[in-house]
Amino acid sequence: AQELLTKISEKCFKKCITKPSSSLDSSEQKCIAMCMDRYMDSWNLVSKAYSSRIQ
Amino acid sequence: AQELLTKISEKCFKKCITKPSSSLDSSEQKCIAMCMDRYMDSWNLVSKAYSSRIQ
Amino acid sequence: AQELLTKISEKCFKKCITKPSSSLDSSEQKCIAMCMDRYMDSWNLVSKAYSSRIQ
Amino acid sequence: QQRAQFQEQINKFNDICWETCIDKPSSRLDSKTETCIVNCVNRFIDLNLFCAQKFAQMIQQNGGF
Amino acid sequence: QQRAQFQEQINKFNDICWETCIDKPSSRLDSKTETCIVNCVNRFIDLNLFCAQKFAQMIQQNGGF
Amino acid sequence: QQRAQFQEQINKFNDICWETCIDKPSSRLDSKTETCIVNCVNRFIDLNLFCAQKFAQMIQQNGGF
Repeated sequence: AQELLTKISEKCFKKCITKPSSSLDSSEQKCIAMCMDRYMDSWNLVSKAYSSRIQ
Repeated sequence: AQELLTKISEKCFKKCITKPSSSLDSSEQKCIAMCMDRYMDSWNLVSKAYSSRIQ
Repeated sequence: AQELLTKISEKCFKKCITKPSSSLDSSEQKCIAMCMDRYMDSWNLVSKAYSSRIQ
Repeated sequence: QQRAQFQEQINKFNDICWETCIDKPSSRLDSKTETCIVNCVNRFIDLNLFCAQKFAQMIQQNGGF
Repeated sequence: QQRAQFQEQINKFNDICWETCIDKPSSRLDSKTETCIVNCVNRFIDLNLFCAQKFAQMIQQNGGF
Repeated sequence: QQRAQFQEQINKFNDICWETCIDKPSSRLDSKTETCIVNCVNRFIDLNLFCAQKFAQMIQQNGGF
């Protein structure tokens, strides 16, 4: 789970923070929250697809 | 060799599968086969160049 | 320190050598030297910012 | 331990398919993106199998690579 | 050992902030680039804390992920 | 073991030179691409030596970095 959290941080930083400013503004925070939710959605989808394929 | 195979898979996926569809079509398969051959050609060339340099 | 040196080499190769030729020309050497200095400047700055944040 | 290995595999696949299928994160995964992710996983497995087979042949034919 | 861990962390942060803030290396870091790097470090720490919190909530709510 | 280390090194060099020299895989490596790969390996070694030397100087002059 630690590794997953590290991945999320790196991926969502790249997607959401293109010009780092003096604080996380509200649109960046919204982007990070969405990015994290989508990353988990994707993770669960990949997990399901992979499981059904290797069975 | 396992690591090399992992590298090949990642590199050739990026080069050959830009829009994953419901199966590997023939042009994708052709691209993967070529990509793998070229990756091995490159590997052998790098190996030779590196060997002759460090001797 | 070895890891840092490896990072510098990879980053500065990407920034400075786009078309590898038969030798490092003077503009490439200049670029590499600057790149390395800036990478170290950045490293020291990151180190300071991180230290003051986690204290 | 097997669970850790499974998660590592999923992390790797998700990394690749995220880069392949997601441009900007939005309020939900639409069906087009979902299809892309599922296809991505399956084509990446196909490609892995294809390459592993071809690689084994290469090694046999050349007695190494 | 703790020192090694610290350096590894700095390497990772510097990797990300270098990619974010530096386009072409020049004869010195100008103040704009310095500000970018310092902000980058701090926003990346903010984001890490934000994600870790949200992640912990997710796991609690769903009993896993 | 030494063989494994050699292969790891080649994997890394090939990774970098593949990205530097190959755009789309074609039916064979043309001579231009071959030259690019050989030059890439040699310039990457040059750059490594150059940086290692400069790095050692830095550490000596500053008593650290």
